Amino acid sequence: MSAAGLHVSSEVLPETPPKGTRRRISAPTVVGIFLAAVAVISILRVVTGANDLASSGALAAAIGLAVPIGMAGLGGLWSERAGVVNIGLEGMMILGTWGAGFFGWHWGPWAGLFGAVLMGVVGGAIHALATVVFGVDHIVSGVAVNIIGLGVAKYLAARVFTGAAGGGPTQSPPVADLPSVTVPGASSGLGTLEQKHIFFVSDLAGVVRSVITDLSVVTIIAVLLVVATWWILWKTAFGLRLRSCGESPVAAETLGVNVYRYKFLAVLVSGGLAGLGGGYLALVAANIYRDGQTGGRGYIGLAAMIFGNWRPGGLVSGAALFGYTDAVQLRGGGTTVHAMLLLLAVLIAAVGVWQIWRKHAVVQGIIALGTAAVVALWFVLSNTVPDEITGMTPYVATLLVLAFASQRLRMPAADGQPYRKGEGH
Amino acid sequence: ACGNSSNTSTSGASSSGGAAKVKIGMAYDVGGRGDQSFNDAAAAGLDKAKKDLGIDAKEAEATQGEPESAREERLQQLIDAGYNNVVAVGFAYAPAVAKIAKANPDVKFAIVDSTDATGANIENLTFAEQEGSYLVGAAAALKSKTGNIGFVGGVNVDLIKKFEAGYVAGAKAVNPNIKVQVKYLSQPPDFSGFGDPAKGKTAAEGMYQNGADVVYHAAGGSGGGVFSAAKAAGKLAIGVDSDQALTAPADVRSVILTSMIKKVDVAVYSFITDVKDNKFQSGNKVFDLKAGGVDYATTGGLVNDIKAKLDAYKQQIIDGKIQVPTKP
Amino acid sequence: MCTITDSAIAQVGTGSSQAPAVELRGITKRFPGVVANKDIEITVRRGTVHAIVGENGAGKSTLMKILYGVQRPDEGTITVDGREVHLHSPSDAIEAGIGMVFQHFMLADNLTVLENVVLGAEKMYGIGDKARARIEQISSDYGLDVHADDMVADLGVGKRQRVEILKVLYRGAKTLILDEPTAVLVPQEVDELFDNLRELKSEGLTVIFISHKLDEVLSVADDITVIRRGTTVATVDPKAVTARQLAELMVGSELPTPSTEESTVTDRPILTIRGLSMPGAGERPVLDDVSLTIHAGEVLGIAGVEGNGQAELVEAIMGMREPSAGTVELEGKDITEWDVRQIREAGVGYIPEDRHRHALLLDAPLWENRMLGHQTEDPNVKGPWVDAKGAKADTERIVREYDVRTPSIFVTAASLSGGNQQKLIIGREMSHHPRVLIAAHPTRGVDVGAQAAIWDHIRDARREGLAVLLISADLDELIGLSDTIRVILRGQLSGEFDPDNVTAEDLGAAMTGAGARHTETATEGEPR
Amino acid sequence: MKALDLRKLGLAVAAPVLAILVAFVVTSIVLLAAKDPVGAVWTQLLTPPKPRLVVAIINSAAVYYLSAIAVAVGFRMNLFNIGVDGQYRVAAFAAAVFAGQGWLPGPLNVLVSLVIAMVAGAFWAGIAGWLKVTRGVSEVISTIMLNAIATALVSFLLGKVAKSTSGSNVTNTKTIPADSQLGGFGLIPGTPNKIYTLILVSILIGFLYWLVLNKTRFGYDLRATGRSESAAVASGVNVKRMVLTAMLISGAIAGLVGMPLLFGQDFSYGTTFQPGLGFAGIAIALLGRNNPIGVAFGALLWSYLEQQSNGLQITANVSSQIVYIIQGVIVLAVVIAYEVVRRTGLRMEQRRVARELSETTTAPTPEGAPA
Ligand SMILES: Nc1ncnc2c1ncn2[C@@H]1O[C@H](COP(=O)(O)OP(=O)(O)OP(=O)(O)O)[C@@H](O)[C@H]1O
Ligand SMILES: Nc1ncnc2c1ncn2[C@@H]1O[C@H](COP(=O)(O)OP(=O)(O)OP(=O)(O)O)[C@@H](O)[C@H]1O
Ligand SMILES: [Mg+2]
Ligand SMILES: [Mg+2]
Repeated sequence: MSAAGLHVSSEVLPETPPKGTRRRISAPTVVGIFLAAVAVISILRVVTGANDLASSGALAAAIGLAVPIGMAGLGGLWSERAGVVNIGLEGMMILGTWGAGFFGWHWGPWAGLFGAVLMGVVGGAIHALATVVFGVDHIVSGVAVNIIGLGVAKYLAARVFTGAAGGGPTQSPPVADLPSVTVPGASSGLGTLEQKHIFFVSDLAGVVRSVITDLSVVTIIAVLLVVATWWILWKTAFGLRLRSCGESPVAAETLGVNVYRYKFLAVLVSGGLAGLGGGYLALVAANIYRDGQTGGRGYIGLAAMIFGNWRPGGLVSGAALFGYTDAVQLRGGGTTVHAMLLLLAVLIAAVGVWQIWRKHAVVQGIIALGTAAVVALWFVLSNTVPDEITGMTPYVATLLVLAFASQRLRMPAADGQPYRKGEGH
Repeated sequence: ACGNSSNTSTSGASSSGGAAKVKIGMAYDVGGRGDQSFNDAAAAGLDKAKKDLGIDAKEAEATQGEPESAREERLQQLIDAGYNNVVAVGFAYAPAVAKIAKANPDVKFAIVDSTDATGANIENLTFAEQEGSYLVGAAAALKSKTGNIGFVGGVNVDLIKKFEAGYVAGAKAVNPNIKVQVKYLSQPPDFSGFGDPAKGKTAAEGMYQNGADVVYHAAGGSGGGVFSAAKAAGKLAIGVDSDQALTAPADVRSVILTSMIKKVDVAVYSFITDVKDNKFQSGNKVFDLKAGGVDYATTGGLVNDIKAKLDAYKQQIIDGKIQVPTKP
Repeated sequence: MCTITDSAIAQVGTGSSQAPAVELRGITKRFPGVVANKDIEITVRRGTVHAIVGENGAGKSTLMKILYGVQRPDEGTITVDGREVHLHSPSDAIEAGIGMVFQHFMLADNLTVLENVVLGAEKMYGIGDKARARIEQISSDYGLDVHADDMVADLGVGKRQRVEILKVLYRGAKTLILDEPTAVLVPQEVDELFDNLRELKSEGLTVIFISHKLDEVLSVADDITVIRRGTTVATVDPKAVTARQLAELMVGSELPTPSTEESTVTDRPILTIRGLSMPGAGERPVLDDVSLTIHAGEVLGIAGVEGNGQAELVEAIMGMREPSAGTVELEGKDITEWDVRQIREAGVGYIPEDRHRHALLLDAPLWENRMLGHQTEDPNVKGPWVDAKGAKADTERIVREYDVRTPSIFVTAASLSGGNQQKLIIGREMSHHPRVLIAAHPTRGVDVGAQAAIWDHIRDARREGLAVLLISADLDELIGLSDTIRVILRGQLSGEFDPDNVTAEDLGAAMTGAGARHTETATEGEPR
Repeated sequence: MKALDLRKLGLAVAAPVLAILVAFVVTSIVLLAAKDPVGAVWTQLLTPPKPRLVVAIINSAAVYYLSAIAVAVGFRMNLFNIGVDGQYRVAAFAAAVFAGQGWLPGPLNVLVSLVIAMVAGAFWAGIAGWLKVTRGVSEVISTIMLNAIATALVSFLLGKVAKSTSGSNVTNTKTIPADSQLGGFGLIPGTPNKIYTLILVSILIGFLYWLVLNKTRFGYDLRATGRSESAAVASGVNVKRMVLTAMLISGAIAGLVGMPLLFGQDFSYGTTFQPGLGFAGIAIALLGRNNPIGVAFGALLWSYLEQQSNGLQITANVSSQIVYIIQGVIVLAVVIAYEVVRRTGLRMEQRRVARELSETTTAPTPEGAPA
């Protein structure tokens, strides 16, 4: 087994069109897609009356849930762009939560943030040592980092937090809050507008309001980090070298690039970002470290990154999709998710029609239409979704989007392949 | 019931002296001593017994996702180490207790929260969480101005549903038209809902923004998120297991209307005294309102104005005039 | 970091130093189980094209990698411009003014030409517009016809090679190493490349050039060094030797004379293709109504510039791709809908163009590679079970009969030199007595001796009624081996050429469309 | 040549020994840094386990083994099935519901339930496989998602079918009839505890895994696909079908993971059914390098550490969480050690060849020839 083929299969499968079909999404398109999404949700809200679908609260919660996932994903992006598969994000994130708790408790929340990054970097260093220096399989190392991260955090937590006021073996004492930002006048003004529930306008107001109300500095830092990542990786010589290590390390080597150095650095940054994601969980989403606080978000971050086709913009949309659907199900529970059933039915029906009409795939089309009818029937016959089921919303949504969106995922060509200097020419 | 006063060392080191010392082995559930919640409450009972009765104790805790054999082994090792009275904290221990109790008929067992393990040497310490929850439900309804309250459950298991059932019943008793928003954070066997403050916060925020003005949580460590959400929204929250107005971080204590106290410490303490006084009795011992096993907290004074009404409900339950449901 | 600019290049031309550009003394390099280089002695004069020839596995590539700092010699010294250098990494070599074009191109497919070129040399012109301008300038100066913002994945082989050369020029290298640069090029491209080399030479640059094509070597080189079994056996003057003498130097013994063959073509059609079409990514189809028939005992050669549909034709025949129209018949049976396995079991042998991707499991031992593609046939399996003993024994036989140079059949395929990998593949395919052989570039990268042997194997099988579809960039091979030749251009097949009276130049013209229209250049034949 | 073989043997032994040594040192350093009693910890971990613990270790290893083999099947063709966790839970639930009905007599009930578990596991994994071959969805994402979906779905269905008694606080499916409960083998003297009857399934699966992968055409195709998809396609492997088949097989084996627990211990599926077995399986498969024997050792080591660390709190007053650190470090140390040893071996070989060649320099053409 080697990590190399991890995601390769989907690309090499026959019948996929030849490589070279690249689509660049321009800025106006992004705005267009965004407005269209708001419009769709707005229609859904008006039709179903599930007001929480586009409330600023839901969106703010979505942001809150998306940031840690996004940071983990961004960490994955750095590492995998340099050719190191990072399944260890979860472990690095866990280390980050502990670092935030420990440093934050002793030296305040900003130190906590630093501690989170630092502990994440430690996790990254383990991964880098194993994969880059010793050249072992990336998956093995990542899995080991997950286990070690979990163990170190739990063990150290039990060691240092036990007996501290408000702390215990499984949680740190409380840490003070980090500042957050609200644009005063605009926020309340938009709030009023939002409450009017006017089609589209109120929804847009909700969106805008969610980003100018009580926005944590860490969220702002996270957004800046996404932009900075894009700029560094795609617009600087450093980034070019780093990416070349993920695309073709032997080629980079023959041009004098010290591949080890870039890979090592990338994995360290990766750990730092994942750690920051953990720090967000401990410092912003809560104000303590707790065992198991990450709840698998490192894996979700990895999924968001793959979802986003190893690009910053893509991973942000992956994290946002997940964060939004998770927020909506956590807040509105059955009724809001119930409203989404309608959207699902319409989407599946559209796919069915498209398949029959354009692709002449009658059988698949009929299956899709049938499925749509069942979902629609479910929508009509019930007025809520059982609570046990709502929890799966973000996961189902992610899967559906992946399954329906015609996708051409392409990971960095040498992602996951062990690299040894001077070999493989 | 809290860990802030307990000190770092577990009591193993302090075992010495008197030959007749009662020996207690404690097997905690996942999270263990210091979880600021359920396990800590049990630990408090043990600590009190140590102080008052001079017993000798040994503690061990479960790890997430361990095999059944690990729980059996834990109990057996405590016994092997000479701790011939064993308290198993949490319903997950039921099969293990049933098995090990059979193999060790001379050892006395207590199991918290479960009636599944039975035997001549097993005492079941169970609680009427629904009764305490009924009272805080009533308190929520009495305090709610919007006629809209919330319940955040950590993990969707039967135990937590008891909390929900009592809470809803209590609220409806006060206001039959009250709206109760209910959310569970995770589904078993994913127990992350007991330790994910971010999710607790998101769920509670949603409830407050949807009009709730009091939210009750039975979500262990995720409850911290519920309190933060209450504070941010300027609304109220209700704590669980221990008197959280005393144990929660100082800055959120002011939003805690009351707490549903589940006195695991009392139950554990009573088991230990029974053992010590040779009054051990097998079978189910229900810690309900009547027995003082559950209660609501008054710390902070926010319920002072409705205390009389709550106490009236309490009396009715004790008198059996109100039957609180255990299922939602 | 290399900061040599074109002004530095100019100086070299004028400041005619007496010291040789490169001197290799006593170079020895060992790999597990093999000594790749042993006491190599070479002197390369400045401003010359110096060719290095040798059999497969002779150690040429290894030597060049040592000179480029990719591998460290175990013994020996390297002197550049009279100064002894220690090359620990390619950066050291670049700094010493050495650049290398690897045979397996060192390009990142998913980066643009610009990114590939500036990588590692960002300090020279940055990674932005200045670099772009510089690239376009070099490209037009040397007529390379590459564009900075093209995606490398979209480029054909010839262009990729020119990107590689551009990379080296961009860094202002004074000594260029080209490892088998012509193996993938058609004659016109080879001519262009040689023109480029001469131009470089005239500017004072030194070129070290590896090739198996001895005619080319003789035409372009100023000096020729022959390596045999890891050690230098002679350095000769191209004017004083013939290709045949050179070949014998390489092999160390007399070459078998290629015998002129009687035609063995029968009138029994084996493989018949009718109206095969396949849509492309863009407007133009990659295969456009292709029809052909190959008879028992016939070799049908297909000439064409790479990327004109050869790969798709082969993959359509092999069942790896679905054509949109048309049929493929094997001895009258319609096999268009069959899958790869059925087709192979029906007796279609396959020598793919890209052996690393399609013909080998690089990390698997040779004997497991021997099974690949025939994992349902004797002697590899017995019913559903793998017959390891049979496969191993037969691998030993192939290694013997096809002269695969390997320490054992248990080493991984990756540890064989390219030519030896190819011999193993051919041995494997021929061992199953195919009725049709689809051979894409069967002797690419294979030395003259082995090439002759492979040809003999194909001829022998042909005599027994094998039908061969031969795709090759080596026009001499096509002409020498084929009974019929057809040219593929933009997915369409031309009429038939008779190999007895067609010349390489004629074919070259037809391949680029110049024969018909005289308007287009060779490079425009590359559709991607 | 004899000497060489000895050296080879030495190298083969060197890797695991080195790994365990490294894990030992690293863990000791962590313990020292945290000021925990190092000696007491090792004493606890290295004391030979009591008979009943031996049984627990073997039982737990039998379960882990199935999980690891399920993962390994995927790994052998470069499929990363993170979804074993969800698959075995779906399967255990389905089997428990069926077995609980007791429609069939004793052993037959067990057998049919095993089949149902395999089908359910294969179905759940098949969704990921199907999404991959038809929609190109990375199995890494889909199996992560399907794990979470399985949790919700099983929880929902459990709520529908379970009967719960008040005071129990556990939701379980109907207990399977006594004649379908498997008593186990009393192989270890000195304890009444039994080894799961269904350890036979683990052994059988391990054997089949070895047999099918290494000795059959199908296994060859599967491994070929894992090594080079493009070469496999050209050799006639239908890669899409292979991906789906591998996923189905992996899922079917995953479906068996919960069976020893179901029929040998819990007798029903409920909220306390052991979770997380799939993730342990990933680590163990990697630890055992996807080799059936290696994985068996990995599973034993894993459960040995787990069971032995259980007593740490009682005997050494140290948090048993340290075991995660040990396990993680061992996984890393093993692969690093193998890598280092492999490279050392290569270098030794190289030096040997050089020496042999220099001894025969006078011979005319040893160079370049196979040595
Ligand atoms: N990294 C390596 N590890 C092991 N053996 C190697 C390595 N590189 C080359 N060899 C071996 O060294 C010998 C010389 O190989 P080299 O590639 O230099 O030959 P070559 O002259 O380039 O052959 P060809 O004409 O086939 O390209 C071969 O036997 C090859 O198998
Ligand atoms: N690390 C390695 N381990 C084993 N074999 C290697 C290693 N590195 C290179 N080789 C092999 O040694 C041989 C020499 O490599 P090289 O890239 O020069 O190919 P080549 O001989 O030039 O092949 P071609 O004939 O296609 O040009 C190749 O077969 C290569 O796969
Ligand atoms: Mg070579
Ligand atoms: Mg070569």
